This record gives sequence, structure tokens and C-alpha cells, in this order.
Amino acid sequence: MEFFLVLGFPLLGGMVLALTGHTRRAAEYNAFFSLCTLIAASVLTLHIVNHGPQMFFEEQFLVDPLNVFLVALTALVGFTTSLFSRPYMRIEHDRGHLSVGRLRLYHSMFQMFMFTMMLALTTNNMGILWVAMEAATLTTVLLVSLYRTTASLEAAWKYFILCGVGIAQALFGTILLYFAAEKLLGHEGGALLWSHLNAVKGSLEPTVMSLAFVFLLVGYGTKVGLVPLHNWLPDAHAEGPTPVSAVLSGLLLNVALYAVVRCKVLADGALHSNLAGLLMMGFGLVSVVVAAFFLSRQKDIKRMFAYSSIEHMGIVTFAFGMGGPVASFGGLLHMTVHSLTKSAIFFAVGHATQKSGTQLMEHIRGLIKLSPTVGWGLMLGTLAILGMPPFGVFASEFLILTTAMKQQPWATPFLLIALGVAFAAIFGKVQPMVFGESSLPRLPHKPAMLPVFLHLALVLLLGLWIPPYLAGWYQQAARFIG
Amino acid sequence: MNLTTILLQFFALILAPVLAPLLTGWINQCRAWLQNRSAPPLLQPYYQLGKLFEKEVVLAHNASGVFRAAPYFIFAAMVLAATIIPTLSTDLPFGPAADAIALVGIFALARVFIALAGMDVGTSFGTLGARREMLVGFLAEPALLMSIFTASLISHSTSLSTIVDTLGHREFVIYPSLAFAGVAFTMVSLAENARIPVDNPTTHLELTMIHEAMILEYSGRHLALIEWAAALKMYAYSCLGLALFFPWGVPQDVTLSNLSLALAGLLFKLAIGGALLALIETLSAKMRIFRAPEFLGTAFMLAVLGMLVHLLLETGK
Amino acid sequence: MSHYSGQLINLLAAVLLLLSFAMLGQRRILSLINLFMAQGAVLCASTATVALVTGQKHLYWSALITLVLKVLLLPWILHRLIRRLNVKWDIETLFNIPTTMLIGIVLVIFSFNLALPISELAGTVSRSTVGIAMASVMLSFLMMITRSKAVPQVIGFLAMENGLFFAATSATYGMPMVVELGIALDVLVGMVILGVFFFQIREQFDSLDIRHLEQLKED
Amino acid sequence: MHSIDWLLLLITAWLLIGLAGLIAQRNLAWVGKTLYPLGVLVGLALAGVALMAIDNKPEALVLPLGLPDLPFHLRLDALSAMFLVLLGGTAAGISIFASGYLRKGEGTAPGLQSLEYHIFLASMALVLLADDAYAFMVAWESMALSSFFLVTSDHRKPEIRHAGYLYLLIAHVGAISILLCFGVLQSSAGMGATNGVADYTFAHMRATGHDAFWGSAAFGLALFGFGAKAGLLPLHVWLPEAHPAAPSPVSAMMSGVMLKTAIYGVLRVSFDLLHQPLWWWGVAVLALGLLSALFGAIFSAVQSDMKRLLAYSSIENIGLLFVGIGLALTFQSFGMITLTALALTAVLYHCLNHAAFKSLLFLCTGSVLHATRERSLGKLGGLIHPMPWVAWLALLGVIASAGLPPLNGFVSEWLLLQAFLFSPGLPHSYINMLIPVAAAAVALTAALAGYVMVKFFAIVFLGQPREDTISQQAHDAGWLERIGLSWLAALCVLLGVLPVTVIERLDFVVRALLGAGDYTTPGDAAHSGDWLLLAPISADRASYEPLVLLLMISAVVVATFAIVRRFWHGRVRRSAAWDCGFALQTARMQDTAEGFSQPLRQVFEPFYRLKRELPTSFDRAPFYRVVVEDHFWYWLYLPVARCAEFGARLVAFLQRGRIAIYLLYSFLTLIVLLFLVRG
Repeated sequence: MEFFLVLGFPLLGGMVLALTGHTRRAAEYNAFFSLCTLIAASVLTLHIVNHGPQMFFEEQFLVDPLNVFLVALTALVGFTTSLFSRPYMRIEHDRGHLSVGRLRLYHSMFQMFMFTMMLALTTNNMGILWVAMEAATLTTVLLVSLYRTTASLEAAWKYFILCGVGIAQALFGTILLYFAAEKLLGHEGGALLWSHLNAVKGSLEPTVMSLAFVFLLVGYGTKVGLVPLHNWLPDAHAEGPTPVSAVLSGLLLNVALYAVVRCKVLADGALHSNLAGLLMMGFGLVSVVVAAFFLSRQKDIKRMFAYSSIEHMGIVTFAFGMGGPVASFGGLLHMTVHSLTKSAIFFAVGHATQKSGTQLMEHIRGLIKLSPTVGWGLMLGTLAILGMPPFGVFASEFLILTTAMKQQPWATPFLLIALGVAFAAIFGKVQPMVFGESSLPRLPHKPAMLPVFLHLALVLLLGLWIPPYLAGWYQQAARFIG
Repeated sequence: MNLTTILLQFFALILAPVLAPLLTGWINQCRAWLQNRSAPPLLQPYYQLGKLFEKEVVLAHNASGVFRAAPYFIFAAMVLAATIIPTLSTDLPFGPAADAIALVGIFALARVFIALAGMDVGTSFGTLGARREMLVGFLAEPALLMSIFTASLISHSTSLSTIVDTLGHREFVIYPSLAFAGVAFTMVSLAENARIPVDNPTTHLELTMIHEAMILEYSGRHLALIEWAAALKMYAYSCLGLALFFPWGVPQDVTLSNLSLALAGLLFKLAIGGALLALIETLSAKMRIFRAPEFLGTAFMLAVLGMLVHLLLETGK
Repeated sequence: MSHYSGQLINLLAAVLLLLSFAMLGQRRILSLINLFMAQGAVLCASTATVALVTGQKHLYWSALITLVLKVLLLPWILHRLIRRLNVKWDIETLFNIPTTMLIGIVLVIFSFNLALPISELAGTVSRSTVGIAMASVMLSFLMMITRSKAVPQVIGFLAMENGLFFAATSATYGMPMVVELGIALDVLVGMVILGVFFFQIREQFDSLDIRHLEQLKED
Repeated sequence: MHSIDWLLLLITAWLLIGLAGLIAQRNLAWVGKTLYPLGVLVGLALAGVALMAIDNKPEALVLPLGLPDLPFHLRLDALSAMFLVLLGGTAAGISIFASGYLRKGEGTAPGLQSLEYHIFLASMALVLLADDAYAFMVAWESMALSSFFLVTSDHRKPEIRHAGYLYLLIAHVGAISILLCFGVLQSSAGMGATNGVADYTFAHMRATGHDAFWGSAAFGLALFGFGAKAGLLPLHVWLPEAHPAAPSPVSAMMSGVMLKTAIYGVLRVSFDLLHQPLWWWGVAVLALGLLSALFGAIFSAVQSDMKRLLAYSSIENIGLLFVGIGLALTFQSFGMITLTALALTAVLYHCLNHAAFKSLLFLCTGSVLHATRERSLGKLGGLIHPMPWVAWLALLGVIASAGLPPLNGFVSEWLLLQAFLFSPGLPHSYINMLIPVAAAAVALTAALAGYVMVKFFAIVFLGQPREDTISQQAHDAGWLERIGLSWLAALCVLLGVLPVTVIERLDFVVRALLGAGDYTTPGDAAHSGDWLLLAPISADRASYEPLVLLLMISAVVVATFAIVRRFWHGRVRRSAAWDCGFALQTARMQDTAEGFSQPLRQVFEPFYRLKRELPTSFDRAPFYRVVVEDHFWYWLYLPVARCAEFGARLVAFLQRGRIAIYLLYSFLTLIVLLFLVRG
């Protein structure tokens, strides 16, 4: 039951808000539906913890160790984002940046986006996975262009076209996958069901699977933001409303990567070689290095953190590419903490940009004086994302880097350089924004800092102590990914 | 450690301050002779010290405790240095207290104090002198250390007594490395004791002063102690040189005959050394102050070369 | 029967490829839409043929959806759009047309070679369709790269979708119905959103030339 | 309860004290007069417990924190204990000083600062106790982070922010390198023969062997990482920036203790985790150490900011420590364990010494800074009159730092030189020839340290105030600060005059590091001989009795004084200083900091990057300025920054805004991948 609520609440929310999204209490409704989703997801999680992996609705849905924690995470980030967006969007509305109609669009699409995320995560059908990913693009395209400025339109257009084309490749990959599976699983009976595919992956035709994996990797990789398929990502992050940037970075990228990982599991089984791993490592490494160098020239704060997302997705992709229990564990952990940290950063950034009235970093100064909570939130978030212990990002980077040293030592110099450059770039820009003097007046609105510190507290916790059942999931999932 | 050696140690302790001005007087006399001047009396330094002790001390208004304490410390350090160098016997109770490295450390301590005292009053002369003194010092100290190390390497010890024992009482071997070390040591001694060609102990010309500039503010008993300490330093360096390079005649066990023989030997060697110093001073000209680093750098290099020569030629046996 | 139907599908596949080439070389937007419509019709026909051959009921539905969506609805929307927006020509392309065609031919060869081993595996009537589907996807991709106006780019995008759909129906005898419905829905919604976009872009830039959309970049 | 439980308790206490600061962030009575003194007690207790535990068997503890399958492992062995003593002892002095030093002012609130400070202390303690890679890295980076926040306490000044940035950047890159080093250590033994996360414990690393290549890789990474933290050349540039920027107790803590954690790390990795060093590791470390030592000394001589001067002097001392480590590694690689023990003893001893005297000196600069609000040597002077306590205690620190007998700096220098002197007999002739040259460089460094320290003390405390305002507002340190200073000065004296007692304790560390075997250590000699005589090999070969020396000097001083008074008189007349006939002398005519170091600038000119602005004789307002910069900044750091910038410009071509091009990337990627897969 709770499983269908996980999907049902956001869908219902999307519909309800499509009608009531313009009212004064829309933000509260939004938060309410997100909270319901979160509760449903938590109950589902508990259920899975107690009863193990489950299938729902004629095997069309699958909840297993690999996705259950992502479901919980997605629901959590969705909820906190809705909390954050309440004052944020209100201020945007007060300042006349957004009309009431747009607010309705925003709230409705936010819930629909959550729905697509949940659908993509829980579906067992590779075709539905594709449909959900495409739908996620469509909902977020509208969110990215919410301000209807030239820049936001341009960003949305690029986002739409690039991701649309990318995801079309994924569809071709899916078709090839089906083509390969059809002979084994028959025409009718769920040749696209992942659980079935997984069962027969050893006998899937390797030639077809290698092609399929390339298409799937390029396709979903576009949504992950792997270099050189990343070009839409910084634009979309920078020009959309900040809550959208937060969910794009915190959820969408994760879910896309999740799709890649599902495909990798199949490809590994079919190919009997490390081809998929090698490709992912290559993409990951290129993303890490290129994104790190991109960072140093940024002027727009959201754009900079968007590149940082590319970098971190690169790290995770690299980790999954390496494979092995430790690296995959690190990769999963990194997905979790990156999503929490990056969304926390975007929350803080949202407040910071609203306070300073600009996204240009050189004009944001002395946040700690303007508002100590926002300043510290941004500072701690930045340090966390840069891999400073005792935050959880460090824990995952620790595992990934040390494993890289063991398994792929050739890659470590690149990682070392990239992490160094990224640190220099991001920290060099954030430090003067947080510290220093500011002449701006304080804003009347109280920032919603609870989400930020909640996320950071979780990240801190994950750096020092990973709850045993969570660790258990990670380990199961890691074994699964191989 | 028995009573005799303790007595002997005290004898050395007394002997050094007593003998030191005499050495200064002797050098001055030799210099005068060599320069064809009429010489001051041999005991002139003693007269001078006595006179200075009689005089009252004139202190600058802002002279601090450092300024007043420094002469005592410098004097004590020099007495100590002169005492622990084996001159009359190698069996010194205080010998283990400080080896060659500690000896250099004690010299450095004295130098730091005198430089601080020179800076204390805050006149331009004092600071100028202190700066130059430290310039000389920072190059002279490692050079001195290196030339001692050469001897240490030969005798496998930094203990001065052991060095003297080894070098003086073994069968005679020619160590080429010691020649290098000896030249370096001589150069360092000249510089450290404010002698020509690095400094001129008799000048009061601001362009050239080093030692004198530092102590310009001192008067009365303080000046006396400083002068005395300078004489002691001369004496200590001479003794050190003799111990390292001409260690013959220093007895291991102490008897009265041995002792008197050793004392006579010491006086003889000091007289020769003083005369040679005077000769060097007469023959050379005072350098510009910025040539001093080159001079000392040469000494440093020679000392290091000495060590290398030792390793190259003398350990292969 | 199956022999002929196989030949028919191969023929339709060839026509599809030909249409893709034609679209690559076409400058007039109106003709482009017509070509797109023709492609939809071919797609519909091939799907229906496959349905006939294999007797899979849901493929008829697919054929119907294709007919409604790609032959009727989308061309109609596009026609309306260009009338309302008053764009007729896509003057400049990134490369000139002959070069583009040459690259296209190379792509087709490449795709065929890629698909060769797959085709040999295929036990279906339509051996070579995977290669052709892949080739038409690639050609549409190339078309999107070379066009500088928004509408042709979108038509390229839709043509790519056609290629995919062709792969899905002909090469594999159709995906599960749910998936096809989902895909169709996505295409429809995407088109609507694009329509909205066109007007917004027009409003902001007074033109549908996507070279106006080059402000966001690293400098 | 075992010692390690107590230590954990004390570390927790530090953390709690820090957190308590948040209760009333701006309340000085609470933070300054309650929390910091509590921290002092914890520090003393920590030092005490560790001192008692130094001869115990190693104790281990596993915390319920950390990664799954990898909880935090803690272990207390002699090496950790010794460094904990150093930490606790120094922290006690610095904390009590800080308790009096805190003032209302700009920048971070005192309560927050107290939190950062105590986290800093606790994380350093954890670094020393950590027994697995993860715990070590967490503590290590927490240490960097908390100290970064402390450095940027006064974050309104851009140069302070810049200093903090540089510091954290280099620290972070170093930390990644250490992390990679652990990556090598945990794996290189049996590739593939791993069973999950549990391999990161030090126990596992200790148990695995490493071939020459991977061992060297691990060592190189560790050297880079720890060197970055220690300020080893050429990773030193953050040090002279961060130390002056930080509040003085923090500078003292960083210089006195934090740099030592890097030494601890090097010792831990090279002697404990990697067992068999290769000879060239030692030589490389030796060379880098010598370069750092000379560089630090030469640069500290020309500084005109008193805290920068001390910071460069820290580089020099770190260099000497690395020289000792290099020597020890070389000896060990040739199996000369007795000499290894000697060199190691020198290193450990110098760690203690440097902690004591450098913290003392940094705290003194803090007092001066408070009293005068001036860091520039060009404006200070004559402070011995208004602040006698600080001045005389600083004099002790200066003598210790200059390596002069009978204080502590000399003891470790002496031990180091002994290690050099007894080195001939290395089976490698080149190294054998290099050793004297290295010894010469060490001697030169020590002599330069004297120069530097004279400059520091004389310009700050002696002479006349170079600015009128200085002497008017200057005041001596408060009583809490005096306690802190006196404690550290007392440590300097005790470490100086009781070396035998100290070496007896250090012996446990040396034996723990070198393992069982047939060799003698300086500690053995200390055990057998009398407690006065320091004779690491035998009294014949080298000996030193600082207490005797001190007593003799004192006796002669007293005797001389008594005799002079008895036979002559003690009359003193005060008058103006003699002006040499030039009546217009002013305080400005004293040597400035630049003037004092002018000879050195001349001698070592090629080492500096000098910028001079000289006045001409026609200038109405003659202006003289000399800026001494670091070649490394221009030869290494700027090119690296330029490379990064170039890389950034290069990748910017990927994002030129044209959607067609973006599609082309996507297309080409697809084609290339398809080609690769099928090819």
C-alpha cells in the first residue's frame, strides 16, 4: 500500500496544485504533499528493511537495496526543498519576479517532477524508466524557464534539446536491449523487466549489449551531466529558480546515474568483460578533470556549483566504473551525501542571492555579517562538498580514492589534480563571499535554514557514523552492482 | 676525579684570567716591534684593567638590564671556555661538561650577549657594530665548528680531552686534513678576535669598526670586564688552536714535574703563537667590511674541504 | 506471405531512409514538414505490416497512434506554428548541403556496419531494419546539428523519434504497449511544450533563429 | 581504566569545553576566565597521563564511530604518548596565555573561537592516537579546518583571508596526498587479496610488506603530504602567510604543535608502517630538510614583520627536523641502528624543544602586538622597559631558539651534530662525502639562527622605540599571560638542563620505533651513567653537562660580581648616550630591521627576489623600500596557477554557447564510443 502512496501522493499533489497552485497556501500544500510522500517513503523503507526486496503490481515495480535508499533520499530532499521554496518563492513573488500563474505552474510541476523521479526509481521496466526520465525532463524544462527571461529561455531550450536528443539515444539503447532480450524472454513476458533481464543477463547477446550499453550510457549520461554531454547542465542550474537547481542537482542527476548503473549491471553480466566499467571510468575521470577546470572561471555562483555537481557525478561514475565492494559502496555513499550537501548548498545560495540581489559572486560579500546562519550554512556546505572531514563526502571520497590507488593507480594523479583545482576554485570564491565586510542591509524575511542544517547534520552523521541498516543496504547494493 | 685534578681545574680557572691579558700585552709588544714602534710595557693591559675598574660607570639613560648584565655573562662565558680547553692536563673534571661543540656554543652565547648589549642603548654605532659582529659570527661559527670537526673525525670524538690525547699521544702521523683545518681555524680566529684583516682592535673609525663600535657605550668596570673577556677570548682561541693542532706536551696524568713542564710548554707555545699573530697582522691590511664574508667563506670552505680530505685520504687505510 | 511482407518492410525501410536523406537536404520548412508527415505515414504502414505479419494486436494500436500523432496531429501543429510565426526558410546551415549529404552517406555506411552482426542475429522478417533505423536516427541527429533555426531542429528531433519508433516496431516487433503509450505521451507533451517555447522565444527574441540562444557560455 | 580511556575522556572534555563556549559567545568572563583555564587543566592532565603511559605496552581502543567495518581505531604507543606530552604541555601554556589574551574585539566571537580552538586541540590529539587511515584523515583534516577558521578569525582583512585560503588549499592537497599514501599502504602487499574495508587499519599496514616501487610511492606521497603540513620546501609558502595572520596563541599552537603532528606522521609512516627504508629516501629527505633549514634561516633573517620572522624560523626548524629524519632513514637503510637511534633521539628532542621555544616566542609577539598594535619591526623598539616580563622571558626563548647552551635548543642541535659526526662508515661513498657538507650546512643554519634571534630580540625589545607612540601605550602582559609565558620558558630551561632525564623517556619511543634488536641508544647511556652527564655513545667520544655548565657560569658571574664589588665599587652615573659628536641623533637612526639584515641580503642575494626602491639625492621626501620575495612563488606556484588558468581557458572552449556544437559533441561521443566498442 505504502508503495503506491509513494507514487500516488506526488501525482495527486501535482493535480491538486495544478488547480490550487495559485492560492496563498499553495506552498503549504506543496510541503504537505512532500511530507506525505516522505512519510510513505519512510514506511516503505521500513517495510523493505523488514521484508527484503519486493515487487509490486505484476512485477512492474521493484524495490530492492539499490533503489530503496534513493527513494527515501529523494523523498527527503523533495520535502526539504519544498520547505525551502516556501519563503524563497514567496520573496520572488513579492519582488514581482513571478506571477501567480507561474507559481501554480511551479508547484504543480514540482510535484510532477517528484512523481517522475519516484517512478523512474521504482519501476522495474526499462521502458517505463525511459518514459519517466523523459517526463522528468519535460517537467523540469518548464521549471527552468519559469522566469521567462531570455537567459532562462535559452537555458531551457538547450536543456530540452540536448536532453531530448540524449534521452532518444537511451531509447535506442532500450530498444536494442529489448532486441537482445526478446529471444530469451519471449515477446510478451516482460523482456523489458529489469529483474527478468538480470536473471538471464549472462546469456544476453554481447554484441548487441555492447551497442545497447553505449547508447544507454550516452543517453542517460547526458542527464547525469557527464563531460562532454554536460553542456545543458550549468545553464539549466544557473537560470532556473534555486529550488529547481537544488532538485536537479540533488535528485535528477542521481536518478539518471541510477539508470546508468542498472544498465551497467546488465551489461557487465552480458559482456563478461570490464568494458562498461572502463567506459564509465573514462567518462567519470574526464568529467572530474574538466569540471574542475571549469570551476575556476565561474562568475555566477549557481553555475559554479552546477559544475561542481558534474565533478561529483564524475567521481561517482568513476567509482561505479571501478567496481568492487568498496568502490561501489563509496559511490553509493557519495551519491547520498552529494545530493544532501549540494541541495543544502543551493538552499543557502538561494538565500544568499536573494539577500544580495545577484548571482554574481563578486557582488556577494560578507554573508556572515548579513546573516550568520546563511553564511555558515554556505561555508560548511562548501567545505563539506569539497571533501573536508568529518563530513560524509570525505568518507566516500576516502573510500573511492584509496580504492583507486589500489585498483587504478594511473587515475589517481588526475583525481589529485582535479580535486586540488576544484578546491582552489570553489573555496577561493566562497570564502570572500561568506567572510569579509558587507554594506547590504539585512532582509526582513527569515531564511529557511532548517533544511540546510538538517542536510548538513545528516552529512556530518554519515561522515562519522553510518547507521548499520543503511550500511547494510549500501553493502547489499554494492554487491549487486559488483 | 680526585683532589689533584680538582685543584688543577681551579688552577686553570685562575690561570686563564691571569694569563690572558699577558698574551694581549705580548701581541701588542710584538706588533710594535715588527712595526718598528716603541712598545708599550708587557703588563700594560693589566694597568688598563685596573684603571677601568677604578672608574665609575656612565650609563645611558635607556640602558636596560641586558646592558648591565652582559659584561658579567660574557666574562663568565670566556673564563669557562678558557677553562675547559685542556692546556695543562687532559684529565679535567669539568672537561665532560662541555665538548668542542658546546665550546663553540659558549662562544656563540657570548657573542649574542655582546651584540644584544651593543643594540641596547640604541645608538647607530652600537647597532652598526652588532650587525657587523653577527655577520662575522654567523660565518665564523660554522667554520670554527668544521675545523674542529676535522680533528674530531680523526680522533672519533668531540671531547677536547680525547682529541688532545689522541693527537698528542699517539705515534706521529701527518694529517693533511688538519692543515686545511688549521688554516681555516687561523682565519676564523683572526675574525673572531677582531684582528686585522677583518677588524682593527685599535681603530675608532666608524667605517671599519666592529668590536669597538659595539662596546662604545661601555665604561668603567663594565668596559674592564669586556676588555678582559676579549683578552680571554684571544687566550681561549689560542689554547684551542694549540690543543687541536699542536697538542704535544699536554700530560695525561698529573704530577708536579709534568705540570710545570706543561706550563712552560704552554707559555712557550703561546709566545710563538702571539708573535705569529702579530706578524700576520703586520703583514696584512684591513679589508673592507664586505670582503669579510668572502674571507670567512673561504675559511668555511677550507674547513669543509679539510673534512672531505680526511674522508678521502685518511679513512681509506 | 511473410516473404512478401518482409520485402515490403524492407521497402518501407528504404523509403524511410530516403526520406531522412531528403529532410537532411531540404531547406524549406514547409517541405520539411511534409517530408516528416510522409515519414510518419511510412512508419504507420510498416507498423501495420508488422502487425499483420506477426498478428500482434497492440501493434495495430501503435500504428493508429502513429497515424494520429505523426501524420495528422504533429504536422498540423507544425503547420499552424509556422504560419503563426511566419518562418518559411532555414537559410543557413552549419555545413553546406552537399557536405552534409556526404557525411550522411558515411554515417549510413557506419550504421550498417554496426548493425550487421545484429541483423544476422535477428530471426525476424526484417533483417536490415535495425541498420536502417540506426542510420535514420544518425541522419536526424546530423540534421539537428546542422540547422540553425528552431523549427527544423525540432523536426529533426521528431524525425529521430520516428527512427527510434521504426526500430522499436520493425526490428523488435514492437515494445510492450505500456512503453509505447508512454513514449507517445512524452512525444506529445514535448511537442506541446515546444510549441509554448516557440512563442516565448519569438516573444523574447523576435525570431526563431537559435543563434540568438548563444548568450550562456564560458568566455 | 587504561591510559587510553583517560586520554579519550580528556579529549572529549576538550570538545565539551569548546561547545560550552557557544552558550555565551561574547561573554569574556565565561569563555576567557572559565573555559580556557579548564582547557589548561585538561592539557596538563593529558600530558601527565601520556607521560606515565610512555613506557607502557601499546593500548588500543575501538570507538563505535566511523565507517561500517572500519570503526575508529585508537592506539596509544610510545610515539603517540611522546607527542601527546608535547601537545598537552604546550597547550597548557598557550591556553593559560590565551585566557588572559582574549579581548573584546573584531572578528570571530570569543566563544566561537574557543570552540574552534578546542576542536583544534582535540583533533590534534586524535591525530596522534588514530590507528586507522580513516580516523587519522578525519582528525587530520579537522585539525586543518579548525586551524583555518582560527587563522581567519579576523576575516575582514583581505590579506588574512588570502593567507587562510592558501593555507587550507595546501593543507588539503597535502591531505589528499596522505590519503593516497594510505591507499598504497593498504593495498600494495597483495593486490586483490583484500577483504573489504577493514584493511585500512594501521595494524594491517604494519603487517603487509611493500615492494620497492610501491613502498617508494607511499613514502613519496607521505613526504609530500606531511611536508605540505610541516612547511617543507617547496610547500612552505603558506606558513609565513598564515602564522602572522593568526591570533598569536593560534600561531603558537600551529607552529609549536601542529607542525609536529606532521613530523609525527612522517615518523609513523616511515618507521612504523613502512619498515625497511631505501637509502635514497633518507638522502632525499636529508636534502629537502637542509634546503628548508637554510632557506628558512636566510629568509627569516630579512623579514621585517616579527611574526613572519618567527614563521620562517619555524621553516628552518622543520628543516632541521627533516635533516634528522633523513639521517635516521639513511642509517636505518644501512642497518646502522645505533646511529639511527641517535638521530631519532635528536629529532624527537628537537620536536619538544621547538614546541617550547617557538610557542614562547609567538606568545611574546602576541603580548607585544597587544601592547603596541604593531607587528612591524620597523616601528618597535625599547620594549624591555615597559614590558620587562615579556622581554626577559623572550630572551630565554631567543637563547633557546638560537641553539645556545645551556638552554634546550642547543641539546638537540648537539645531538644532531653528533649523529653527523659519527656517520662516516656508511657503505655508500657518495653519501659519505655528502655528510660533511650537510653537517656544514646545519652548522651554518644554526649560526644564522643566532643572527635572526639577535635581530628579533634586539629590534623589538632593546634600543629606543622607533615610533613615539609605541612606548606610551605599551604595557606589560597580564598575570595569566605571564603564567603562560613562564611555563613555556620553564620548559625551555628544564629541557635544556636536564637532557638525560628527557632522553631516558624518549628512549621508549626510539625503541618502539626501531623494534627489538642489538643496538644501543642514547637512552641506554643515560640509564647507565649519572643523571648529569649526557653522553650518547660514550663519555670519551662526546659529552655534555648543561647543568654543570649553567652552575659554573652562574658561579663565575656571582664571583666576578662579588669581587668587583668587594675590591672596587658599584658606582653608576646616568647620562645621555654618547652621540659621537653628532648631536642630532634620533631613535630613527638606529638600525631598522632592513638595516640589520642588509649584510645578509648582500651575501645571499641570489636566494631572494629583491625589489628595491632607492631614493635619489634630489628627492624631497626620500623614500626607501625593499621587498624581499620568494623565488618559489614565482618559479613554482605562479606557473602552476597559470597552468590551471590555461586549463580553464582550454576547457571553456567546450562551452561556447552554440547548441549545434553541443549536439555535435554528443554525436561525436556516440560515434567514437560505437567505434571503440565495435572496433
